[in-house]
Amino acid sequence: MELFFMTITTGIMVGGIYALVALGWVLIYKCSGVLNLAMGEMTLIGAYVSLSFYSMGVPFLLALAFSLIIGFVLGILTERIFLDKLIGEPVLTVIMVTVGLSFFFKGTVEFIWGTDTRVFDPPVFSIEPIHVGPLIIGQVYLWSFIAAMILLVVFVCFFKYTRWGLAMQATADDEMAALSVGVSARFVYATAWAIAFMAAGVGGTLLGNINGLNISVGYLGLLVLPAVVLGGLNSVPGAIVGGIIIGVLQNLCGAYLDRYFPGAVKEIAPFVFMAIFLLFKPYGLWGWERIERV
Amino acid sequence: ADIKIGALNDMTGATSDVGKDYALGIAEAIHYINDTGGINGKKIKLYQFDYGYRIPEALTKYNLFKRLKCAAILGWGTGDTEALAPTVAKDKIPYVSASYSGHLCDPTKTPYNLFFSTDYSTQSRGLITSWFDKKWPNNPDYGKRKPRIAMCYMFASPFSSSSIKAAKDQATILGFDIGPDQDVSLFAIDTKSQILSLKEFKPDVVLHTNTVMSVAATLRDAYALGLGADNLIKCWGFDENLPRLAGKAAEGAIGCAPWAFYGLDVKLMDKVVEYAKKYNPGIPQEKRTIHTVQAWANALGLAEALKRADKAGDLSGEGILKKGFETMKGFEVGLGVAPATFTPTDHRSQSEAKIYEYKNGAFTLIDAVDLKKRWPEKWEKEWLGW
Amino acid sequence: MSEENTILKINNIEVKYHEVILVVKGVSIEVPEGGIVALLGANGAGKSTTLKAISGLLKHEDGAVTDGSIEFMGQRIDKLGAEKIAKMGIVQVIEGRRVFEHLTVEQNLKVGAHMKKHGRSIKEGLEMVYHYFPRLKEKRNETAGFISGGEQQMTVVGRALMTSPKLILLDEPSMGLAPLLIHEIFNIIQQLNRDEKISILLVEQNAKLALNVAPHAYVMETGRIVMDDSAEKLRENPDIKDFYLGMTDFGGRKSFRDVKHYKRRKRWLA
Amino acid sequence: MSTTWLPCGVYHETYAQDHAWWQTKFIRGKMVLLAVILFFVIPFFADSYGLSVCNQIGYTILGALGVQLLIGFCGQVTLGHAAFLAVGAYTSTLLILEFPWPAWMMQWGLAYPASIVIAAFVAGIWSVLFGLPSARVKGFYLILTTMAAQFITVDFIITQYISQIGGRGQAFSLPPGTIKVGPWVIDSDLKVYFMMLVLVIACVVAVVNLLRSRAGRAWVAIRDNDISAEVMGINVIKYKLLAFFVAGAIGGIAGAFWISNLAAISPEHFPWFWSLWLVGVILIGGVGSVHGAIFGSIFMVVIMEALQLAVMPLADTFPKLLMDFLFIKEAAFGLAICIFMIFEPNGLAYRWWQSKNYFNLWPFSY
Amino acid sequence: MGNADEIKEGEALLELEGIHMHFGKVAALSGIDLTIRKGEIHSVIGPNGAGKTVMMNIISGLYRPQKGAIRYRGRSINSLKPYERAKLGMARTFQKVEVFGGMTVLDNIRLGRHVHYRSGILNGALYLGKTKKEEIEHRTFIEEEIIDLLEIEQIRHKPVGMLPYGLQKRVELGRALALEPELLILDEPLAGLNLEEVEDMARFILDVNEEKRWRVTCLLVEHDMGVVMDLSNRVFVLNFGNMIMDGTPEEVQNNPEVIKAYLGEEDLYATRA
Ligand SMILES: Nc1ncnc2c1ncn2[C@@H]1O[C@H](COP(=O)(O)OP(=O)(O)OP(=O)(O)O)[C@@H](O)[C@H]1O
Ligand SMILES: Nc1ncnc2c1ncn2[C@@H]1O[C@H](COP(=O)(O)OP(=O)(O)OP(=O)(O)O)[C@@H](O)[C@H]1O
Ligand SMILES: CC(C)C[C@H](N)C(=O)O
Ligand SMILES: [Mg+2]
Ligand SMILES: [Mg+2]
Repeated sequence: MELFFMTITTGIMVGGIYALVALGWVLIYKCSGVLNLAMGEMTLIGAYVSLSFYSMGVPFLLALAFSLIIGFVLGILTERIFLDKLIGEPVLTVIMVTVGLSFFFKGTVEFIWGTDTRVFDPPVFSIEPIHVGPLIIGQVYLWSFIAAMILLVVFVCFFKYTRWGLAMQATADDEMAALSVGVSARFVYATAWAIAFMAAGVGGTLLGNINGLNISVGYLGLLVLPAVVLGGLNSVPGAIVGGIIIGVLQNLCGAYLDRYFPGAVKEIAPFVFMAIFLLFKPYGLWGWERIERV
Repeated sequence: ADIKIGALNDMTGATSDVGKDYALGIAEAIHYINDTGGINGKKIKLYQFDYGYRIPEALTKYNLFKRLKCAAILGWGTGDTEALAPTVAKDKIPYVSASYSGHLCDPTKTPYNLFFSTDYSTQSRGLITSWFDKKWPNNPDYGKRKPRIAMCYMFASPFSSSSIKAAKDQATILGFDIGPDQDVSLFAIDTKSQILSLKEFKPDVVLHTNTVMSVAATLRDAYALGLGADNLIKCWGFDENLPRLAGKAAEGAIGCAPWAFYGLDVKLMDKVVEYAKKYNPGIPQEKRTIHTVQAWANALGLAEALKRADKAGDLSGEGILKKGFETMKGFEVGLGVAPATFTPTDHRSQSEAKIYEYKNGAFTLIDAVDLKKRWPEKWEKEWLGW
Repeated sequence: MSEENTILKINNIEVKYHEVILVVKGVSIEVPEGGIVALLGANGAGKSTTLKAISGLLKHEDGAVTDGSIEFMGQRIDKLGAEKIAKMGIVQVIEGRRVFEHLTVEQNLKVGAHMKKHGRSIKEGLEMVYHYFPRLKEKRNETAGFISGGEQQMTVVGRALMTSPKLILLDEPSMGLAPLLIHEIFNIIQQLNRDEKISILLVEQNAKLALNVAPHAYVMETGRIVMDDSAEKLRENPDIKDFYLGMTDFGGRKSFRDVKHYKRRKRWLA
Repeated sequence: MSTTWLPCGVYHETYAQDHAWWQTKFIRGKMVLLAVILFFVIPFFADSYGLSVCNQIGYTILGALGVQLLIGFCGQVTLGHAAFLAVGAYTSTLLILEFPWPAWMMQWGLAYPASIVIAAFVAGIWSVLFGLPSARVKGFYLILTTMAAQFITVDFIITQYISQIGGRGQAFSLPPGTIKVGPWVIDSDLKVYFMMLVLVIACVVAVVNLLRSRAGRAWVAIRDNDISAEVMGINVIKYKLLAFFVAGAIGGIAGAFWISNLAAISPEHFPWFWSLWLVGVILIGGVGSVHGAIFGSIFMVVIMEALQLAVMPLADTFPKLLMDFLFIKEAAFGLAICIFMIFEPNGLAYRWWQSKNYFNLWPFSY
Repeated sequence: MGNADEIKEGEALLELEGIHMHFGKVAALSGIDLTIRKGEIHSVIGPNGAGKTVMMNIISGLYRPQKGAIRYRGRSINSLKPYERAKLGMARTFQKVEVFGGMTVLDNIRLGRHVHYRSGILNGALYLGKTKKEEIEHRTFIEEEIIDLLEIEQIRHKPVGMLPYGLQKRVELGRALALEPELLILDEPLAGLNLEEVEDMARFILDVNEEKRWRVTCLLVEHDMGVVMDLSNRVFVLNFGNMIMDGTPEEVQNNPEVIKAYLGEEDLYATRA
């Protein structure tokens, strides 16, 4: 029983981080219909940036702020340099560019920071766990979860209460028509990428705090796919719920299925689960249905 | 004419945490050999590649070595070494690998695979035996019940799983309860769920056969979640970096190291340090580890074999094997490596497992288990080749 | 038309798609400030292409203006990006009912008002559109992708109005509308032109109505302007009569059942 | 961009002519020339390295064909094609290593060819299995189910279970001499090369034929507009699954072929990255054209090898440096893809189509 | 096509009975009865959003009505999938052109004949004997019957996506005809065409309806009154889900309700010349 509750809580906490990254991912999809396969590497960059600052002795929150700023800048740059030229090109092409980007980022990260695991030392959050009744929660998890939630709220508000929210959806639906009424697709994309970069960065940093940081943190970028699909590719709340569910699911599988199917169940479970889930809800929980009207 | 040697190393892959240092060691050792007269005057030309611990890459690089007509190869991973073993045997290219897998010690199966170290299986047997002798008796439950052991390794990795069968065999011989295996990836940085499910078994001791990175992660989580078992660690998980990565959690860890730790006062270590400083001044000394020493051991061993073969005037692969390695009887590499003996029927160069414990900031030799002495007939008949 | 009061000036532009397919070959059109100009022509003549060239949407289909120039209020725009051109006050109603399928009708209209900053004018805009198209008011909360073809057509025109433009490029506004509504639309066009002082470049297949609202019209054939005259003159032109107005030589209308099997297809030499 | 216009002044009298393989003498000439180069020039002038690169290309083409079929012609986005290559490869390997073939088949060297056929079939079925969701799941959501195919097949079933067949999760060794086709033992790049040629040509021809017959049209129709396709009497689900089968089968052939070139086969030969790579190949080559798959393969492989060679000279210099160069290489490759996509967003085949039309319509291009 | 139970001129070919269709709270159709007789041109008119297209979609099987029966040649087809209905000989065009943009005109039309092709996948891969013969047969048919009729020889090999709207409509018609349908459903085939093309289209529709060779029954949705009144044998007027009337063109023209709801006071033909 203890195992069960611990797994659930851990799941929710980690899920919070997934949710954050998933959100960034969804924004890009929402406005440009592009699957961003570079998300994982974006996470890495953000994480390493804040780690470097931190190990220079910058206080953690400040380091985090730095990585946010740099994420923002990189986001804009990426969009301006690579994706801007591709407005109006086939979506698959753009996706391929994100693949290219992922190699580019990965190579760069490895070049600058190498491949071995780095840890935030001295640890930002004390390694001593908090005891809540029967549960043992690592402080890292708790704080990560809280941080993730705060940022989620901020981002969501931005899109609820500015006219760009609507503009984004319009662009996603029919870029040409959107252009024709003066919606600046470029601006929309730029913001989306900037925010995605920032979200990814924070997500990476938090994850890095939990267990040290190396290239495999980039796996997060893959993991958000099931999360966003679960919620529906273009649904912001979907991303959040999806992220948390995947977090829990993953930990449950790790704890219970591992003994029956030895091996990397934990890694693939989300995908299997999603593949099945889609059969029942082909557009996730709240995704846009394709309009089949003639 | 130079003697060409290919080296396959992992500086970027799953095992780069230990691989980088080993790679540096190889390069430095070859420099040393060339500086000290090479192979009876012939210089060694080293082709060193990184293959990211990926078997496909290893295969392509192997083909490249063949095209370059390399006399011998200094390999790395178990996965690729074992995958290549049959091909190597066909091509008759001596393959001295950093994979100390017990599966590479049976000349009838893998005649051209050799290494200068205690093999993984022997290491694991040694570790378990030593813990059983030294630690178990101090346990309050001693005599009341059977000791409980569990093993953490990456199922899918031939390296990690290499010695598991042997380890379990040893545990049964000594009468352990064996718990559920836990799959811990070589990349693992989060092993909570594995530890949590281990907690239900309450092991007295856990055997880790991964590399230092994931071992460290496991120890950390075990500590954080209060698993409270002793830790036994195979050579590649037990080095100077372990304390750095695992912090408090590394205290009391027991591991097997067939060589002297970096910088200790043993034969040739001064050279190791000298060449490290000379060729890689950029890398601070405290970052250098036992893996450099391992590299030297293999390189020097190969060099010796080449010398002997060359004397015998036969530098063909077969020559290097028969007239080189298999003429070694109790050959002293130095570097704290036990004397190496290769016979046409047995490529286990040594039978002794040196057991260290990490206690308040230092690695101390606590035991040396010689399995050949202890279980002579099992050693001869049963334990060869797995 | 004299210089100062022309709002849009196209001097013989040339448009290529995919850098190989030349579809507009030296077209020149002028739209007077506050005027309505009709652009007639058979299918594939290049009308829509011309409009896209003006609004800058051409790039979006891998097309490009390879020669000539387009001036809007004395400023060259053929190199500008679509959204810049839109900001300058040109809005195109793209043919083929390009609504934002997943948004509701009202959201569609709101996107039209994207360039407006403050909420008041948005409200007014909505009022105006709903006043012109009451049917849309009923459907305001339906998903635009699911409403009927005609309703989508209204939405698109409405969305264009929301941008309160200086010049509207209308590509076949009457397409797929019921007779009643067609009259509606054309009245609206005239009103807009009269009340809101919006200049209009109108591409329309329904030549009769087009010539009723537009004092001046161009006729386009396979990428070239082949005629350019005042509505009255054109109405009298026998070719126009035959091919665009469908009059028999005795002015009456002929039944579609009597259309000859073999149809002589007249083409202007141009 | 499916068609090209005939050169000015060339017309066809009969429909048969219009359906013929090579429509003008010129094209026939080109084809013959190509054949000569492929079968005589390359084999006898390329060294074993050159040949191995060609084989790499051939393998990539076979893999990419299936992806092209699914994405380019049937509009079913897949990010898990490597799974089917893996199924093919492992089926064939296991059949060769474990299956008790009748002596005469071994003797006549029929075991491997037979295993290829079986591999194709198995892979096809496996692919259909993961194609089933496409009945309900559309667009990018399908990506997830195909990714599931990848992870379930390679990272789970093969890595965790199939690989255990040897006792531990390890690779299957295929030392030279294991694989025999008829009288020839496939142990040199040259032999592999010829086998590659045969298979690639066979598959390409088959795909091209399919595309200009009933099934192919149905696929493209589904890609362009599945609703009207159904209204025009196409059983959409059936044809989607058919596409998955054919794609999977070709993938299986690719995998089964590739083992002839490998000393050992491991799950690492079929990572998710490879699925991505294949998609990259068709995008760079051009979506929706068989040419695309071929151009793309050549381009990608050559680029990669070029970068390899760039690193080679540094091999014997400092490892640290060498290591960094690997990263630079990776980054450079990524950058290359981006830049290519930006300047050639519709792929090489599109450029090809464009220039071809330009010359065909010339001098009256417009 | 299962023309086993051949039916004669003027007999009911398609019958709708009490069709109810609503989406959420939007009632698109509420209790529609319609009978189409073989050989007729039967038009459906009504204001925008009346439910015409929905009706067509129900007939071709894209929507499943909540209530009501659909009978084709007296046999209920409620449960048939769209592609099965196509096999029975129903073809249609769409309000927004729904062509296969990436395929050539020829392939679009070939695809229309999909149900007539026989050769399987293996044959296809080899492209020998059977397939080859078949392809050429059908090609001949297409060239001589359809491309000729529609006068689209010169664009045969062009990708449809690049054709102007009007030609796309024409190709769509060709695709539908290629199926050699017994019932042809046309949803606004004239929208967006100029007079010249409207005349052509009208001509084609008449041809396929009258010529012995075709004898296609047509169900026509159109806003162009001129054409509707000239071509139709019967006109069905729909007003937001309810039938106003179903009668001859003359009756319809003089029905005040229709005029109020749809035509407007002005002269009928005002919309076209
Ligand atoms: N994206 C494109 N790529 C290639 N050719 C195109 C493209 N769009 C249009 N064309 C070609 O340009 C020519 C003119 O097209 P356009 O749509 O401008 O004609 P139009 O006058 O608008 O006809 P319609 O009245 O049907 O709208 C056509 O012959 C068409 O083949
Ligand atoms: N798939 C759908 N989901 C929701 N509502 C729908 C759907 N299809 C049609 N409707 C509703 O049914 C009504 C009738 O639509 P329909 O397209 O049949 O009108 P129509 O008679 O074709 O009009 P038009 O002449 O403009 O095409 C529309 O108001 C629309 O809101
Ligand atoms: C895992 C690494 C330390 C390489 C190791 N030599 C092996 O056997 O694979
Ligand atoms: Mg147009
Ligand atoms: Mg309609």
